[in-house]
Amino acid sequence: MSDTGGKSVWHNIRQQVNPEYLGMAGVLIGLVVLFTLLSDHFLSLRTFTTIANQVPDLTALAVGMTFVLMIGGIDLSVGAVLALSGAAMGVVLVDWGWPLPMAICAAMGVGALVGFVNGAISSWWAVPSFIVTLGMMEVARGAAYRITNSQTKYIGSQLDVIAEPIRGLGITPAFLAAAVTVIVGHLVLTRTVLGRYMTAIGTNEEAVRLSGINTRSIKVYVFVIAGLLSGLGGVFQSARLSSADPNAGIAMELSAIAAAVIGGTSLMGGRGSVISTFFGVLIIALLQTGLAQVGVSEPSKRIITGSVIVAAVMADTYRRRYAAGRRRGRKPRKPGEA
Amino acid sequence: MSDTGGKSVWHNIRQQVNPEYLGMAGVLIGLVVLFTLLSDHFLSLRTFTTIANQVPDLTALAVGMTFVLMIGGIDLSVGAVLALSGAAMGVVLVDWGWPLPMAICAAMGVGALVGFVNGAISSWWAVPSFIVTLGMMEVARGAAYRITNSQTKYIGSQLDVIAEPIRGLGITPAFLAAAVTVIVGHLVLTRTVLGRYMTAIGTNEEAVRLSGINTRSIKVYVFVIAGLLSGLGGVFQSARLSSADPNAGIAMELSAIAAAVIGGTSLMGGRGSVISTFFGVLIIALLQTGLAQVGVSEPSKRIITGSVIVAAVMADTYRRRYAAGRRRGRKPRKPGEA
Amino acid sequence: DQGTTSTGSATSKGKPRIALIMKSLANEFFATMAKGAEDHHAANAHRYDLIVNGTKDERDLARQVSLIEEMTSQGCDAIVIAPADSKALAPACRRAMEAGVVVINIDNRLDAEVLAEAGISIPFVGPDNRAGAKAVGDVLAKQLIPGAGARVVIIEGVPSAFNSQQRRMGFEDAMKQANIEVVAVQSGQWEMGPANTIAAAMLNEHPDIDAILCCNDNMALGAVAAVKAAGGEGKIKIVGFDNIEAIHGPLREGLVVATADQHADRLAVEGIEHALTILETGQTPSDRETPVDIVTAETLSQAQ
Amino acid sequence: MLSIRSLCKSYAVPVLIDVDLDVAAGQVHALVGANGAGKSTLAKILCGITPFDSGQMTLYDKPYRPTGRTDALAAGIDMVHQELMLVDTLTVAENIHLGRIPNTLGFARQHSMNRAASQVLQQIGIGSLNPATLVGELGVGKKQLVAIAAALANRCRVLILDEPTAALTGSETEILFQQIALLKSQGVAIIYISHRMEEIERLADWTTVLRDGRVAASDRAAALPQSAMVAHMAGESRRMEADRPRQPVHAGDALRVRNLSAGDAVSDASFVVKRGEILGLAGLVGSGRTELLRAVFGADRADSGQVHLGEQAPCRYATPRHAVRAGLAMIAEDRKRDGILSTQTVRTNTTLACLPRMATLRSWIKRRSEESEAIRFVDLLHVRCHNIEQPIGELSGGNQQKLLIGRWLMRGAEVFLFDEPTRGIDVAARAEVHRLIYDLAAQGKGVVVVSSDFDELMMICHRIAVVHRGRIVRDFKLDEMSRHRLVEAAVTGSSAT
Ligand SMILES: Nc1ncnc2c1ncn2[C@@H]1O[C@H](COP(=O)(O)OP(=O)(O)OP(=O)(O)O)[C@@H](O)[C@H]1O
Ligand SMILES: Nc1ncnc2c1ncn2[C@@H]1O[C@H](COP(=O)(O)OP(=O)(O)OP(=O)(O)O)[C@@H](O)[C@H]1O
Ligand SMILES: [Mg+2]
Ligand SMILES: [Mg+2]
Repeated sequence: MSDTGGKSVWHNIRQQVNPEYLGMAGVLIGLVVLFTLLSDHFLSLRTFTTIANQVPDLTALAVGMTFVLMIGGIDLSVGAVLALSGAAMGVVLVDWGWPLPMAICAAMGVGALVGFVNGAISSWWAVPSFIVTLGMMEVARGAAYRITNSQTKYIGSQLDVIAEPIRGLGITPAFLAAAVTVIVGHLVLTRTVLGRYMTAIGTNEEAVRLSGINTRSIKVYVFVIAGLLSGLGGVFQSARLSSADPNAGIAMELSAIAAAVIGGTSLMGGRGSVISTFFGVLIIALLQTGLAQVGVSEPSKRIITGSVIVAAVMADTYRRRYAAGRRRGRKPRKPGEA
Repeated sequence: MSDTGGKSVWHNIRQQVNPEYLGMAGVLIGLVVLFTLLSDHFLSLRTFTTIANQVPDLTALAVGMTFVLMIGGIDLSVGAVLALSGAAMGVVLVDWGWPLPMAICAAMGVGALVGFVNGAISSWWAVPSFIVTLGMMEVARGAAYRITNSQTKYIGSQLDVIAEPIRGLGITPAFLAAAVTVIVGHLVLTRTVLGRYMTAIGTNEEAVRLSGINTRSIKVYVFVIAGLLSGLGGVFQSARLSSADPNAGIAMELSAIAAAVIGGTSLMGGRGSVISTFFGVLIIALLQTGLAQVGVSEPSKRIITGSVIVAAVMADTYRRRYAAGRRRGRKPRKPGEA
Repeated sequence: DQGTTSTGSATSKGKPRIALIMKSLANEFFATMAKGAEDHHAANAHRYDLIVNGTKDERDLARQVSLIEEMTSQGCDAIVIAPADSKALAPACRRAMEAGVVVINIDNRLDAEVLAEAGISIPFVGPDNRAGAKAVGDVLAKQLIPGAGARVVIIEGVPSAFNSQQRRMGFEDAMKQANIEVVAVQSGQWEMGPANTIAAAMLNEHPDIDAILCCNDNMALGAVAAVKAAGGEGKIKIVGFDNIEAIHGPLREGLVVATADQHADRLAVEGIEHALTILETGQTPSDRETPVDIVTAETLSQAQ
Repeated sequence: MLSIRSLCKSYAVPVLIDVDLDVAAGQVHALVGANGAGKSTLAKILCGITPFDSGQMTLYDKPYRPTGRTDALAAGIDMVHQELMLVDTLTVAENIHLGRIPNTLGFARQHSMNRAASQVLQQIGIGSLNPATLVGELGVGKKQLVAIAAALANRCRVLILDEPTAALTGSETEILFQQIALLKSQGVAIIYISHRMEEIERLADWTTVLRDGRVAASDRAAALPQSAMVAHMAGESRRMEADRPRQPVHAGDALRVRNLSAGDAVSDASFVVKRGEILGLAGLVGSGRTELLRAVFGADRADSGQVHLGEQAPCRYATPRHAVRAGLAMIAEDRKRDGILSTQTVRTNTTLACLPRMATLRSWIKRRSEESEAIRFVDLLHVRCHNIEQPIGELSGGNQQKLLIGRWLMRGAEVFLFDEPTRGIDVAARAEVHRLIYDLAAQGKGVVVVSSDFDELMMICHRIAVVHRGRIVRDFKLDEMSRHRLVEAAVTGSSAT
């Protein structure tokens, strides 16, 4: 297997480090260089810990979204569910005086429940998940307003254990938890039977069903997981802001989808990676922070963000096609997604 | 063919009137009855003309969306393009002093241009249209802010020819134009070769390509048409507001998608009807107006709207499955949408 | 024409119907406003009927126009509106007035020029956002060492929103007067999360700033979290606007210096009373400016 | 008229190497070869679908180098694809005219299109099919006929038929052959690809055998008898057809199906399979064989009737999962739609049905044991692939089919339902599939085989039941079987002999 020691080590690294990650890391480094040139204060440890502490909520949502996209579904309700579960946590903490761990469970429980409804309707009734979760987005948002009376709830320092940077480290427990979520998500997707079934369902659901696998309940699980993670996102966000805001997470589903797709997850299902999604999250967060730090005007921010997202996906498509071409001497046969 | 005169007439009507429309009309009538019971002031001609005059912009967007969905794509930028083209119209009318017809052309031209970019990137670069148009949504919105300096441009009475109700009729020229759009859209989809190819591309692009058709340019056309119609939507909305608002149409893409899907258009492509989409638009508008007239609280509005959208699609799924079951004794083998 | 007949039929039943049209009820300010109106209605149920509506989104002009049309078409006698835009709503208001509906403008003043162009005048009841923001800015300025090169940043709302522009200008007025430099202005979209991201980035870019001025309290809460995360508690002062419930905690904790109370609940009530006066007496009372009160930790403890 | 010189094409490995081929007008040129020999690739290159690496092609003495499908169509080259390339949501007529729908100012001329379509359908013997039917409502066999009709409707100079009869039964095949004869007489050149040697012997004027991308033999058909073709195809590693195992005599019933009805495709069907018995289901296209198997397996809902598996209580399986749990396995007819996960690896595809068995706590996949199992089956079934990490979509159809059988062998079951298990499979692989079926029978499993090839059924089955309009009309024992009787029962549905 090994010709010379050196070659084999190099080969090993190339084998271990997915070339996909290298591409994404390249984009990240490119952005860092760009912003360093544009702003004197960008390149500092502070900036990176700031970014790290901003991402836990989006990370949780994006991991859940990756799962849902894997099975060929979509979940537009994640942002609203984040708000709803954050609101639920605010209410049980502040108004009912529950202890923190139970409040966290409540938040995640609410998320899981909503996810279950999404999954049940979309898989048992065979209603496209796009539309089920679009409706759920409205319902969850309405419920969030209702339980908070449309008021932001200030929670205060109770949540600091989650969102206060760890001394000497600069990053928060929330970030560590998000990182663990990413790793667990990655292992679930690549190493477990559930993950395999998810990939298979996203590729050809009928074939999986005819292999004697209960595809419907797997789809329900996946939506429940996405809901749970949205709940977790709600916890992270409420902790970061010390408040529960029923308006939280508006349009965040789009960022989560963008993160997953930038990371190479297919919207048609069957292809995706949680680690790559995390890179996508970092790219989006870096862009947001960098542009704010440079002080770009609002219109330009929008134009730049939009263009970078498309450019990143275009680059990824190109890389993929090129890689496929090198491996097989031609472009892949799979018909393109419209 | 006819046993008795009566039976044959009935049979003819059943043949002519698509059962799909009957279902949707049923939902509409149900909503009218409901709101009539809930509000003394609902059932009046005024209410219906009011609703009719509100829908042109959403109708234009939803027709374009139906086209895009037919080919298995999606266009998330329609709301932002509506704002951008409205803004463009405002600028050329107010600042540059162009005459109205030219301003309308400018608005639609801007829409078509954006649509072209969407189509070109998504079909020639094979980037999923979801992500291209997501990026474009940001870019177009940013551009709308930029050209208006983030301020609403008051246009004034110049646009009244479009949005002022016609005397004695109560409905506006804009509504008539929207109705014409629906009819033309329906004919294009069902009667023309382009429409047939759109359906085919949404079902099995590979097969269409193999029969020697340039599927890519058809896809580009479709996005251009959607852009054009978004531009038209921008004209309608600006006319109704007598102003160009760079914040117009936020989240309107979701309403347009919801309208199309309520109308039975498949998100996977290959199945859809412009007329049904128009029914979807009416259902959404009726719901909005009815809830406002009843004076339902804002959170409840959200919850009800979300639930009704999902319920409508569930009912449609059920109807479709039942119809298929009766006709062929079993559900179609095609794998369900996730 | 049709409009007057339907209005006629409504009034013939006795009680006038008043529609309150606001911006987003998702915003606590308007939720409070709605509650004030509903409480007032509960106490005066014999005098009028009330329909409260808002839009889904702060910025949704089209929906507000639709609401005016819908309320007109269902024969309301008066519309009390907090317009989402100072110009674009004028033609719709004119159409409503032509249909015989009494229109009262609250909260955010419709543009005088456009009203003149439309040939109408609409009574206004509401606060002066700019003056209120200036007052808040003045409180802050007193706490910063004057003249010693103090530097501040502003987080504005949605840049196209009239309120946001007024408040930003009020803040800028105050800072200019106190000779304090505004080093950056960015938009937090009225929301907590985005404001938090923006504030964190601004703290990185301008580590030496002394204060953050936010155009609403939600964004102030986002800024508070950013300051905490950056370890700048006590060093960096924050002000907000609106006096929502949630800001009281940080105010008491000294994390926020001041906010402004526009008395949303009273605003709606004043507007409704205005409308009732016109409907009952036929006389148009003059415009009324409602007060803006400054809320600080002291005023809170006094209130208790 | 069409000549090809030293054509080369490679993907990761060379697929076509120095291929020379000459096709004359009015001639049927048969192209044979094992699965993965490169037949379809060659056909696709001729049609401008796949680009080639090097070589020359001339058409009527003019250089021919198609850059796309349109070039080929303009040059008069059309093709019936191996995989069905039809649009389910369009009508039969629209599919037949796809790419050249008659129109006035962009508006389709529905009536003239339907009329023209009717004519072509008549030609290939399905004149009863309404051209306004949606193609999605047809079964595979009918779809295949529609695809052929589409090619016939397009007047061309070279027609490539890539395994057109794989889903057809005897009578439809006859009609197709008549059409081919007609085209020949009109001077059309036909390239005919098939794994059915009898067809080649009947039709071909000239035969070319491909082996591993090279031309192994090319000669007048008369000079290449069946045995010679097979020898050239398989090279040295030729595997012979095994002998069918003995029919079990006293074995118990493995599967009893009683009065099963499902929709209008299956009505009141009953049959029994003994342990160790191979039961064939014969019938015409659209007779409901597929539907019957699907209803037994729970893939479609059965409305009434009972399924008895071994000693288990009679029931109707609500989902395939229930059926699989009970001990049924089904190898579906439409490989692409119901079988493979085309973008996933050979490994994933093979282990799909019994993954929990290779996982710690039924959830954490033991990568090693998964790999070794996959490799074991790839070797066992002689699957040709680079390695087990290759996407299955890149394999030839025959190899895909073997892996799908492997999926169920790995899982194990008491009764195996095979729906067209040898469709599109080369002679050698067919023999292997037969051997696999025999092995199952020898182990005492019940086996049901649906095939459109009556000769194949007569060769491998112990008993053949004939399906007509969703009903089992006759049962032929080993000694009663004859092609003539089978066809008669399938066509007329009469239960008399
Ligand atoms: N898109 C592709 N990518 C990589 N390899 C391919 C691709 N298409 C075909 N191949 C390989 O090329 C070889 C020839 O395939 P081809 O489909 O031409 O075989 P065939 O002779 O038609 O076989 P069959 O009888 O099974 O249809 C096979 O080894 C196959 O794996
Ligand atoms: N997807 C489908 N939707 C509706 N009807 C179908 C579908 N597939 C098959 N049918 C109908 O069911 C009947 C039985 O088809 P089935 O596929 O079982 O036949 P078969 O005997 O297996 O023949 P073949 O597979 O060769 O077409 C036919 O009349 C066919 O038209
Ligand atoms: Mg082939
Ligand atoms: Mg079949």
